[in-house]
Amino acid sequence: MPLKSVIEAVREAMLEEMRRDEKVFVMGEDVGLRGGVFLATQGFLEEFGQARALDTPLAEASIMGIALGAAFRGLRPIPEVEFADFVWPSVNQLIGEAARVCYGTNGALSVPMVVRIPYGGGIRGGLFHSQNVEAYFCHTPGLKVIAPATPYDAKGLLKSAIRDDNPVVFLEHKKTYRLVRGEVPEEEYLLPIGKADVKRAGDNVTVVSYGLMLHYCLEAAEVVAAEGIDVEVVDLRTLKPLDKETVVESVKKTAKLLIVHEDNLTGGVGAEVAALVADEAFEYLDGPITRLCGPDVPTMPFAQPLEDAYMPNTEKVAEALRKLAAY
Amino acid sequence: MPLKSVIEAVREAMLEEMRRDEKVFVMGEDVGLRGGVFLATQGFLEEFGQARALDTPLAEASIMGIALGAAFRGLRPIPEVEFADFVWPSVNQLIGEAARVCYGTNGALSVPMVVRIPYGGGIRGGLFHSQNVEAYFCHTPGLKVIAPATPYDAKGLLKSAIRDDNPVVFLEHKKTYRLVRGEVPEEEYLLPIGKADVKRAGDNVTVVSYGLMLHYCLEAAEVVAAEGIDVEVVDLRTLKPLDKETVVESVKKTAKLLIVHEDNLTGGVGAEVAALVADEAFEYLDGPITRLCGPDVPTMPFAQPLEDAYMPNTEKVAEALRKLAAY
Amino acid sequence: MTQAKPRSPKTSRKGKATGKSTGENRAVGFPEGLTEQDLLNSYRQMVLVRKTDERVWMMNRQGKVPIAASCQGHEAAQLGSLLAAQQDGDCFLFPYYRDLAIKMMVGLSPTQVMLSFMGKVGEPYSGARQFPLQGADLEHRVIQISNVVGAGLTQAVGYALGCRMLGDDTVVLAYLGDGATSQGETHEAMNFAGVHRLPVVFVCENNRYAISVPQSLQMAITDVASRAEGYGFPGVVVDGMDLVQSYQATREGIKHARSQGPVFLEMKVERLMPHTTDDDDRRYRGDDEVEQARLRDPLVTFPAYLKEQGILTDQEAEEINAEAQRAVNEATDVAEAASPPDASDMLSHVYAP
Amino acid sequence: MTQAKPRSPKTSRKGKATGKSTGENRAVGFPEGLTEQDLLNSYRQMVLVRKTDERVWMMNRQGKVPIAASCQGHEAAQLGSLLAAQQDGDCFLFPYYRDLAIKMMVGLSPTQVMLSFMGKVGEPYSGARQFPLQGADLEHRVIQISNVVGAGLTQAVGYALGCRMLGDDTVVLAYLGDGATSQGETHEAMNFAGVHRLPVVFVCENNRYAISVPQSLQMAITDVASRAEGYGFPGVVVDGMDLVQSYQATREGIKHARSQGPVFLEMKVERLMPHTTDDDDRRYRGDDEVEQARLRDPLVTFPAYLKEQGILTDQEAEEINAEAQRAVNEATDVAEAASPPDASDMLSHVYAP
Ligand SMILES: Cc1ncc(C[n+]2csc(CCOP(=O)(O)OP(=O)(O)O)c2C)c(N)n1
Ligand SMILES: Cc1ncc(C[n+]2csc(CCOP(=O)(O)OP(=O)(O)O)c2C)c(N)n1
Ligand SMILES: [Mg+2]
Ligand SMILES: [Mg+2]
Repeated sequence: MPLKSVIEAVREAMLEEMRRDEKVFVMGEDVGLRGGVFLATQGFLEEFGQARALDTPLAEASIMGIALGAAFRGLRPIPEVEFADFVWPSVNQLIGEAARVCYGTNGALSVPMVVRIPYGGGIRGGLFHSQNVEAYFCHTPGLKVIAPATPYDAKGLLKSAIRDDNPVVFLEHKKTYRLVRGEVPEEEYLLPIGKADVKRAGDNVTVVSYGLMLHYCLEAAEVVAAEGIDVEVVDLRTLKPLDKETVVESVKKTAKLLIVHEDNLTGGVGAEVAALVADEAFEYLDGPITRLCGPDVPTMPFAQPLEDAYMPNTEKVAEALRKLAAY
Repeated sequence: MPLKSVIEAVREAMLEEMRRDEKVFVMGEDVGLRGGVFLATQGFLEEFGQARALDTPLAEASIMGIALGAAFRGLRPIPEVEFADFVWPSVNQLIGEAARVCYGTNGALSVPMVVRIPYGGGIRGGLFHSQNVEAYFCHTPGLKVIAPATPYDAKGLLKSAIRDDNPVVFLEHKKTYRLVRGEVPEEEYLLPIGKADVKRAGDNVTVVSYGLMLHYCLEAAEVVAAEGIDVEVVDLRTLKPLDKETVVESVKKTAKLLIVHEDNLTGGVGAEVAALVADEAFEYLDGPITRLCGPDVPTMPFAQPLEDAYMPNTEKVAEALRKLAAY
Repeated sequence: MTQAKPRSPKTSRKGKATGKSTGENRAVGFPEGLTEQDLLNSYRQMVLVRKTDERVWMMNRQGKVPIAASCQGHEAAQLGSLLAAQQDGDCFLFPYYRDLAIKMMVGLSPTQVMLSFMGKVGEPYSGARQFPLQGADLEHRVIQISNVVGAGLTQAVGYALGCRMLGDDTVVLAYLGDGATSQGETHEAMNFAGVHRLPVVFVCENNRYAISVPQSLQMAITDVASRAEGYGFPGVVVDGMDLVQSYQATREGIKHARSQGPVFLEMKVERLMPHTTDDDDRRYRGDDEVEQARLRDPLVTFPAYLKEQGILTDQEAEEINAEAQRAVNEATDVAEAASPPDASDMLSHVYAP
Repeated sequence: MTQAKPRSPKTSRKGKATGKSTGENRAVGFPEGLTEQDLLNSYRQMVLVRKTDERVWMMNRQGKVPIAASCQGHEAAQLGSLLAAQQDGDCFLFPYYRDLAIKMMVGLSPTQVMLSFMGKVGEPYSGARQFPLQGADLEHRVIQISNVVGAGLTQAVGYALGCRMLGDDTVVLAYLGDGATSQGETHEAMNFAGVHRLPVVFVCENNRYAISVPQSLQMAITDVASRAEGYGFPGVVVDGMDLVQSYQATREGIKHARSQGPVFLEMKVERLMPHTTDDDDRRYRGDDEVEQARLRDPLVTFPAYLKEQGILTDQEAEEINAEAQRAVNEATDVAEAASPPDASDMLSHVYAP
């Protein structure tokens, strides 16, 4: 199988779906003439024309609202928010409107839309080019939220998201775009939304993560494996709906749970995972549910040492695993 | 002590602070001529003039951004969002900007602003006049979030919020406005932000709640008391920063925790409370951490039976308490 | 259409208040495409809407309808524009919460409307999950997802974009209030529509109030229609108290939209009632203001005009009234007897399958 | 000011491109309040800014500066408006991310600027938590909380409101790009400023691009200044490649703002570089376009004008260049040797005490 980067996988997924279904189109700032600031839509304007690779004015609320309206007419828009940090002007349409359309019309209308959002830090983006925004959308019934970590997952899940009839927030960690490469089959495949993936099986501790952090968890698992700690690494992949079963199954086996994410600790996705397990696997637990997350500061700062201090990394994860294993 | 309603307490708090400090002013839709759609600012225009009871255009983003800018000049604005459901256009300024000002200027600037937001359901408000929005703000470092349940707490906390130099989201449950009455001292008092309040002491089960639901929890505690279950009711009052100590102390005593809120279950404030306890009071727990919350549907629907089906109530709380006590 | 100059509407504020409609603003002879029958039918609709509106308000006072926004004073603008849209035959509508006349007259029965206000089974927009007549009535080509002011406008523009992509000939009519013009999203919707010359008619029902906030605190200009130029398309001021003028302007607007791109129609209207059943407008405006406005009530001036023109007799007017009253009574009885939705519905349709 | 008619700037796109500045747009004689010394000083600033801008770009290529947005081509507009603000003495500035010339020339040293781009201790805006020169420089009366496009405008308007409430005589200058005009918040900011006649000068640096998106896909009009009318205040088109014209327009704008309320200045400028160091503009515009634009580079035309006017000699120009080069070299050395902030800073200042 050929090795691809995450950004290549993302681009291919859209390309294939746009070729398959002419109702699919991309829209957003710089997606047309420039092919996207991360080149996710490179060549789309040439192949599909202006109408399906639509450069919009600089106005996120309208990007989302117009995508929504087009979806009402039966199209399948893929609006892009250039950076997660700029999603806020659009959330009246996304959280306020899109998420409630199906429920609020008693099922008469639905919103087949995928909102692509490059997010995350570790790239010297400072306070306004690094934000994690997943928790806000995970708290919003009516939305689905996907955050893949690998090219394989990114492609298979993005294709499924495009075919899904609900509004899907598709979060692409910017640092994984070119850094993470992996095998991607030539032949077409889809991956199910809502299914976590056990990326490494193990018996002693379960670590639950997603996105960039998943890779640090895998590395840390290898580090502590050498010390005799056998870690099971669960990649959530879909953050909403959460795959409760896979997480609970794993904890029933290992009895110990570490949750790792880059997003701020308080009220993050990890809180929900912890709450689920503290309810549904309570009797199996043999140690405190531990979270290793971004601290509660407004995103990672610009200067290198400050950014490094914010970010969880392999060593920090390994340390948390050791502590939990020793409990 | 005189009995007052929540809305009277809110109004009095602002009135006193505006008389005390001329930098304090209210702004928002209908706050001037009409005195607010809930009459929270009734008489303010007459007493303080248009400049300090400022009727704004219908544009929430600007309400928040203008408040922020005025705060930069040293004023202490109290912008009102007419209903929580309309906060979304403003969150670019609130979550994106205001919350990051102090951090992003290395402490050079701060934002002494209180955003008043009437929220919550049970008033036949349907999908767009009932929303709970607390979880979004609780996940935002740089903000403080307050959600009082009683007139006494509302007044004391609002006065403290107005004197606080940080952006505070002050959530007023609409159904409590006139329904909940309680004693409010004549003399001035302040209540500390960040301190939960044990509203009822008990030994068998801890229930953590806030806002309207707090009252249902207190009622349910009485119901099950008759059955021999002694419930401790913790009113969070401040949702961010969470008073971890009071919650953990209580659970260490009772060993059982029920969390009740009206907001959607997944990723709600209850998830964070559960996660904290599952980490920090793990060894004391003697039962699964249980959440009784709004289901994951987009807010309570309009028709009475649908709304009732959504809302947690005294009977549902009592049932959950019985189950947990019997564990 | 592009050459249409903004006309300042003659309102009773500006003219002298004689208490008598002179019909001086009205079209002389018959406007393009309109028959006597159309006008009579519009009058019939207007009466039915008014009776419904009044009944709903009354039922709110009885505790049977939780909330309602009255369209009293807006009927001529709404029904005039709807008439144009229906004659066109290929329009799609994005109304707002005050557009009872539109939502009803696209084809709902009085009973459906009453079921909606009371939140009963048979509610046509949302299965009674939402405020009355909010959600979607796809059968009649109407969408209004929410009552968040301004939120429907970018959606309307997106709908028009979708229609163009699929080769439809549809024109989208997007309704908003004067207060809604202040929202950032309104600006973004108009800008996008202008850049892509989309077939959208923006219909602004300017009643000079956003709840209590008067126009002078909402904008620094007299005619918000003048903003359209800044988006590269025409804006027109219309006397929205006049059904014929509202019809004509909308008809021209639809033609323009289809051939050249967006138009903005500013319909100057009067809000004869408080903002909603929850409001008390005596807090912020004098009784005399509303009394003055009532002189221009389309339910007064339109039948007077029809009678002047020899289209309507007193007796016909009586009959129309009685018929409407019967229909509303009947609808009320049926709706009162109907069941509310079953509690188990609460969990369904969060997601499409 | 109100009678100031929008002037269409003569750009080399429209005129014939002779490769030689004739100075035909320039003021004859001396504009109000300007001395030879002012102009010479502005030139000195312009050279220093350009050398800094070039150095920063180079250091990005060396991996020492993570990101930079160049102000090349915008210097005349920025320094002209700053000169007016400084002469007024009571202005407060809300610039945006492309306003290096403004942020530097309010009073920062080249070293402070270099420390900022490299994220070192001594960074003046945010203690190196943010992108370069982003946060607040209160000593010099400058705030720019973020680089979220349009987000500073309502804040600027709110600042002006606050000033009025406290009785200050301050005028606020709020800067934005052409792309920023599409944001809903920009509309809301302008509308509020208009309603309350606040002392705000909106300065739009229109370089006809928002990253890759050309003006024709951003708006359906030629001069975005024309939108100001819809908010009840004047809009003026200015040749932002001409420092003197930019100065004059801003000076008049400040006067108008203080006495009558907001003004919108549209400075037509050229973006001579890619959007940022991360961008590759060959993907969306031809080399010839930029080459043409370079003929109007203020670093070429301004000194030519000064020489024509007998204000600047070749030798002085040499000296100014050499002096700037020295300053930038020195600043670079100091900044490279400086320490980055300590990791423990990461947790501080989330909340005010
Ligand atoms: C975004 C938003 N903010 C506030 C409200 C509360 N609200 C409901 S209607 C209204 C006034 C709307 O005025 P206008 O647009 O002029 O329409 P009208 O009611 O006069 O027809 C307000 C402030 C809302 N529904 N949505
Ligand atoms: C709200 C928001 N959306 C998107 C971006 C990404 N972005 C940064 S600059 C820019 C273009 C801005 O263009 P313009 O306002 O014309 O200013 P210029 O860079 O041309 O000076 C974009 C899209 C952003 N910073 N903020
Ligand atoms: Mg109105
Ligand atoms: Mg630009």
